[in-house]
Amino acid sequence: MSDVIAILISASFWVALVRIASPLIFATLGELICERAGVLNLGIEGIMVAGAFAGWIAVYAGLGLWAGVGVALLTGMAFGALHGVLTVLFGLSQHVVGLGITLLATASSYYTYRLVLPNVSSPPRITAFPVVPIPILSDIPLLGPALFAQTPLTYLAYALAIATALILARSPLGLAVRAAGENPAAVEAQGLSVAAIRIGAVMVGSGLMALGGAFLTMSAFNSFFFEMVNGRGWICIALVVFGAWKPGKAVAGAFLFAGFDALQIRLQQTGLGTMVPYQLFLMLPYVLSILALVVMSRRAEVPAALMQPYRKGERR
Amino acid sequence: MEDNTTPALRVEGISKRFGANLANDAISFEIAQGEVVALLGENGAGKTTLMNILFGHYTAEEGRIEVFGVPLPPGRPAAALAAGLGMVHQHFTLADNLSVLDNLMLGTESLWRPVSARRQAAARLRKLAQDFGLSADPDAKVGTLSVGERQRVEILKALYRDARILILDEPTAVLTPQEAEALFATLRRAVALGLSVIFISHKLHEVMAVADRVLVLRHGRLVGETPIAGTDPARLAAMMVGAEVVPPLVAASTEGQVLMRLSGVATQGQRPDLRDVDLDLVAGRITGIAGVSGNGQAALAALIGGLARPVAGEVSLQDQPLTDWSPRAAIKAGIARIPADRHREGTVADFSLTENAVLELYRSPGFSRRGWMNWPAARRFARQVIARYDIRGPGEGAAVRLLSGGNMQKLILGRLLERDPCIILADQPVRGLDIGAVTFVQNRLLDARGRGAAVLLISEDLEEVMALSDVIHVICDGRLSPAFPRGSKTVAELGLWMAGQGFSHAA
Amino acid sequence: FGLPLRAQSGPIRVAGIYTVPVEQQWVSRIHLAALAAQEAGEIEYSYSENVSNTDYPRVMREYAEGGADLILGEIFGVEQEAREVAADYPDTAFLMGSSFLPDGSLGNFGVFDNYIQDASYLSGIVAGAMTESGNIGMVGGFPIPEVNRLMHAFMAGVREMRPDATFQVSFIGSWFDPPRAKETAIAMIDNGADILYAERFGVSDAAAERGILAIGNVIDTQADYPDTVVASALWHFEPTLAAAIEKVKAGSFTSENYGIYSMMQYGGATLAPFGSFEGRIPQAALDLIAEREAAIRDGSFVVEVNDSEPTAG
Amino acid sequence: MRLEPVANPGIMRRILPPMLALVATVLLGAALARLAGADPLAVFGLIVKGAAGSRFALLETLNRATPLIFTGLAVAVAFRARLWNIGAEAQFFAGGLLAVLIGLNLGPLLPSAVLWPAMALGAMAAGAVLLLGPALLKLRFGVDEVVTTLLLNFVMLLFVSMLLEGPLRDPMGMGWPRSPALPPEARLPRILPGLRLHWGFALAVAAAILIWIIDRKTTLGYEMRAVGLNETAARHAGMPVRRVVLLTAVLSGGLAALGGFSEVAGVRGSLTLDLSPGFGYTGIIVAMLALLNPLGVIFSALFVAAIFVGADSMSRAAQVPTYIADILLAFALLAMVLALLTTRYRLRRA
Ligand SMILES: Nc1ncnc2c1ncn2[C@@H]1O[C@H](COP(=O)(O)OP(=O)(O)OP(=O)(O)O)[C@@H](O)[C@H]1O
Ligand SMILES: Nc1ncnc2c1ncn2[C@@H]1O[C@H](COP(=O)(O)OP(=O)(O)OP(=O)(O)O)[C@@H](O)[C@H]1O
Ligand SMILES: [Mg+2]
Ligand SMILES: [Mg+2]
Repeated sequence: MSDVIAILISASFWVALVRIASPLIFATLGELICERAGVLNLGIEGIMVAGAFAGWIAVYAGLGLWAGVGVALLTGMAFGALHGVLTVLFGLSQHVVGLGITLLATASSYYTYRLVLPNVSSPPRITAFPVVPIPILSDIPLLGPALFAQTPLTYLAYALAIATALILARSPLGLAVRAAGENPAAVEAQGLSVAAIRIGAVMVGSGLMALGGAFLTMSAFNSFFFEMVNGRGWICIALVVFGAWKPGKAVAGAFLFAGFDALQIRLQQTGLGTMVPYQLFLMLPYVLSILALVVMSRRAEVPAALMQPYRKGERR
Repeated sequence: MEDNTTPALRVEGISKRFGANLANDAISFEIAQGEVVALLGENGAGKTTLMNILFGHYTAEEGRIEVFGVPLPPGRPAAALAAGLGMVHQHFTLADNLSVLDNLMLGTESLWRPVSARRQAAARLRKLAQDFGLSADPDAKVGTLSVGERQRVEILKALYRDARILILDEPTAVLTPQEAEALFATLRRAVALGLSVIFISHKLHEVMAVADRVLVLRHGRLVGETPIAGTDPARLAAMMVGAEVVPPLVAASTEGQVLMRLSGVATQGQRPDLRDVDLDLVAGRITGIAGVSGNGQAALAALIGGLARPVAGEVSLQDQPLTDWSPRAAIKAGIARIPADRHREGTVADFSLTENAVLELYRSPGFSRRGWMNWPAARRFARQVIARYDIRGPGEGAAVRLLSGGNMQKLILGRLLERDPCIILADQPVRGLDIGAVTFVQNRLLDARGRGAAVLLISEDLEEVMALSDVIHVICDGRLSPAFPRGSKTVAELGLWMAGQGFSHAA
Repeated sequence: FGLPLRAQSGPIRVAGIYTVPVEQQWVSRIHLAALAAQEAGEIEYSYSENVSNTDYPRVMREYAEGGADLILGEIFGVEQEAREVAADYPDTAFLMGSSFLPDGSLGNFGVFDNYIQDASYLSGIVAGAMTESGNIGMVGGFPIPEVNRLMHAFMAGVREMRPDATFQVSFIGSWFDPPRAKETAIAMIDNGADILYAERFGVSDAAAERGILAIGNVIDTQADYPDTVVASALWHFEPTLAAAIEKVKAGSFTSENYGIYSMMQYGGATLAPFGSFEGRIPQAALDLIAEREAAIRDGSFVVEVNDSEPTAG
Repeated sequence: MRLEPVANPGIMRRILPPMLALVATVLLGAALARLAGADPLAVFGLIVKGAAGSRFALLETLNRATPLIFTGLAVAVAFRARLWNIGAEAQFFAGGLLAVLIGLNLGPLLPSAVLWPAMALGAMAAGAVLLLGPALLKLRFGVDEVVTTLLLNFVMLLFVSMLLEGPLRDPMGMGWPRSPALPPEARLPRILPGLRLHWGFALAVAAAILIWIIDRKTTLGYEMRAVGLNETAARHAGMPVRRVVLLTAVLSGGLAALGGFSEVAGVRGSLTLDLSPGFGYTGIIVAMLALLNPLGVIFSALFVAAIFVGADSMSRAAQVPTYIADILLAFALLAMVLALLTTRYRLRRA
């Protein structure tokens, strides 16, 4: 127990927490936007891989870091467009299309990698985003360095989280997205195009997922490895539910999850860590997520039209 | 460019095909400004389809539409809204989890505005509410509203967008008479302000009350048109159906034993719950339950259908006290239901007619044995129901979602009557049905009574209850009035009971 | 007994089947050796990477059917099935990374493993000499024998210089999650480690970022981290491959354990040159390394092989 | 634009779109091969040859389809009842685990005729339990099963990993995280000696037929579909909704787990962490491709296996990076679901 407390009061734990949470925030927001519009995007895992690869290879090829971020965003949006056209316009199963896109995005990233770099023994490295402490704010004890001594992409994640929350709650666009996820017929009856809103949401959401991937190769690390996304996308799907489809809660969930992760990494070094199999630590975040779902499930409001295709002109 | 002689709406040669089904066949008509036109037709005649074309949900294969003299681009609800069309859909197009104001504002502002102007919108809503006598709490979630309140929100949606032509597709199907009356008052105000109204309803007395002119559709074609002055419900019914419609004739019947008895029953979980309810269901008798919707009808139906159990009091079936009570047990006991919501509770839309026909019967010996379905028997049964109940549709193998509401109701009726139930629970049995179908359903209920079944008729339509019932109870806030034999109370007297007067210890 | 494989001249056809991408440290040593042999005109080389163990036997068969003379790979997850395949293709030589010993009845099936614990031990001596806190962090993928034995040898080397050294050990449950490996390494640094054993990609990055030192494993990454990676225990697959090629060409490929070619005596393992750290390593350590290396080469010193999962302490 | 159902699709409409999907897949394969500097014209032949060009290739395709039939059935059964089971991967592992535990402990004691059923039933029980959890949480607390089943995949994998590095580790396995090998009597024999195809394939086909019969001919199948399509109506009609959902979970989890049993006892012979290269997830695709039809699952599993095996083999023959196989598989799947849609719908103005 004292081990846990010692970890919790160490500044480095909190810094790690925010660092681990950052890619999750991007991708969770992305998934949340898709689901609020009524589309479950199981392409998330693959789109993160594609974003991680595209951003990194662009920088490796000579573009600037921010241009690389742009490339990742566009790559994600392209896969989002494919997902949107298939699931929204044609109303195909969101499960199949999502998993298919995960496979497609992952495999085509790997394939391109191999074509571009046929004979390397370790992937080339780029100069990743450096840590840029924000003056004054980063001097706040404990939380300062954690929140404000990070790379610019983490700050971008904060900004996007706030923007997403505000747009969804306050703007006409956010209302349209929410309504598309609640009752597409209502959207159409008010003269808006359900297809345009849903496809747009899936594209933007997928773009954010790709940024989550790009964070891994351009901020958390500096090169691209196969399988480096390592299930983070699936976690984000759980985080959206955990956050009851609310951006604020979902981001809080990302921090919580990252907190468990940062904690378990450190617990492995403690007396507890030598007695308990390391797999139990790795399980911790997943099991706690399930428990959290049980505790809060009753209040969660699922978008009513989630996973329901809407085809214009079809009898309902 | 527009003056008072330009028709508000001109429809020319609209045709629409669904597969082989010609839903609209070269329909042409005009509507003047400030005019209320009623659109009549049997279930499946093509009324909703036509309105959906007007509003841009569907695109017609042929024909053109002009609004105030300006051609309306097809297939774009946004264009229809901009041209001044407002539509109250047959199935509400509201997002339950959003607030009233959100539903209203959706799509009314540029999507690229950073922040919605909610304050102005709320003010505008208040003003509209005043002008048209429609009150609505802007912050209430639509899902928490009653059906009548939702209806108001739908109308407010159209008015909020400055609709000049209001399309109302069966707005009263789910309203209580009081709510319907309030709606008509609103419509009159709207017309006084110069709006035109297209009004679809199967209730001919309503049509007589609000419309200036009537258009009649049959099998997708416009078959008649008449000013309201100089016509009457019987003539309208004949125009719709193409033949004289004879209202149900209530013959005398012989009553038998008490089949089900509720004494001092209370329930828990529904709102409002039943309180201290005494009720006898007697063989050969139609027992009517009159009352404003939301006064415990749902709890009563759930109790009798086996979905709820009494928490106090006693229920007995043929003098045997109830022990184990569930939908299964109710079905076994010979109770058959016409549920209030046929789409949600009565049928499985994606199942075939065959599969729906045996939905409640599949466990009975004829249709399955030791867990094995007897599909040939089920198919035979479905064909028999289709033939006997005149269910028009693509056949027993087709999905039920393709049926019109009336035909769906006939299927439900057929499947329950064919098993010769001893008790029939008919919850809003004619909701949304055309006059022909209404007569058909009511006649079948009377037949069942004649054969010795006990019928419990729950309806918000007082006229219907009074016409069919041998005894009437009024339900109010979960309590049941004493039984009033046929003819013993006037409409006005029952109305007082419905408002809560007369109950012994009123809360 | 060896099956009578046909002797042949000219380049032989070699196929590599790897369950991970060829960037993975371990596999990259095989892959690079094969590429070099191809460059030298000794073999014609093709390969499949990222082959799941479900598909592994099928791919083996495909290459065998396609006429490969020698098939290289790693069968840690499919020992039994791989042997069954080999039995079906007696004219093809199989040389597979395996923890098991060769099966005498399968004359065309040899095994190897990266027995580089000698070099790991020597790299441990360097680490023991360079650490100030005596606190050393080790980040591994999974606690498999190939990883465990090198960690133990490394720890033994460290203790030669610092008997009081403590070790932090973590397994991240993945071969490919550099961000996670890096995160774990950072946690160890925060916990007092001043030198890291970089079993996974990502660890050296943490060390570089925090300005501490790292010891490499299997591959030499000093060029990428000139101020970080002090020493590395290198694995060289070339001697193993050369022996196999020669035997295939001579028609004398037999069921034997090629693992020995990974040992220091055969040039299969070396301590990487100190490079940028030349001259910064204490003489005492250099002396001990020289002494022990000589002893290892002449067989008078044997580094203990311990395949059990290392624990912190 | 809108999609209008086609009442009676003609033979051309049924056959042409899937053919076009395949052609598009091959064209993409050719283009990608070209990018890698290989001969694009050879691609088609090489894929066909790799998937079905020899007895060996054909059997490998069947072999790879076997676990997919199980997981595909598991998903089809669950999805039919609108139980969104994304956890077939975990159930597959649970099945493999139980099969190995039973096979190892009872193997020396029992004859195969008793041992196999014991292993299969044990596996099914484990898979069932694993899905019963999420199903109960859904019924009791309304917890979204997409998420719980998804998360359980990770938990299960870590749990298996823990066992394989702990109590279940093979003492003869040189420390590798692998269970001891099953005794020979616990192994499913090959259908024909010398070939990799084992009786698990026959079991899979039998399971598909059985599920089809349950679905079409029994009251349970009827109830499962009714609950899936309209739970409220099913409840009103007196169907035991709770029991149906739980039975669906048992059936679905059991089927996925049976796949784990088949793979362990028929192919691998022991339990490892890499027992499945994502069979559980691919099962979802297989099931949807079959439009959730149990018999269709057999064919869609074969299709998925053939595309993968064929494209994978092509990548070697044409010297193209291996990853092309997954690209072509993913593309073929998306193209095929779209093609299947156009066999039933035509595009018209709204
Ligand atoms: N989207 C659609 N696809 C296929 N057929 C349709 C569609 N919409 C309506 N139909 C068919 O067109 C016909 C007309 O239906 P419509 O809904 O317009 O009838 P209605 O007159 O509104 O009936 P009701 O009084 O029951 O509301 C019916 O046969 C119906 O089944
Ligand atoms: N043996 C049977 N007898 C009668 N109806 C059946 C039988 N089996 C299935 N049905 C139902 O009858 C309809 C037509 O059956 P058909 O075999 O064409 O179904 P399908 O369209 O292939 O099924 P699905 O859409 O479930 O894959 C379907 O709604 C089916 O569920
Ligand atoms: Mg209608
Ligand atoms: Mg079908």
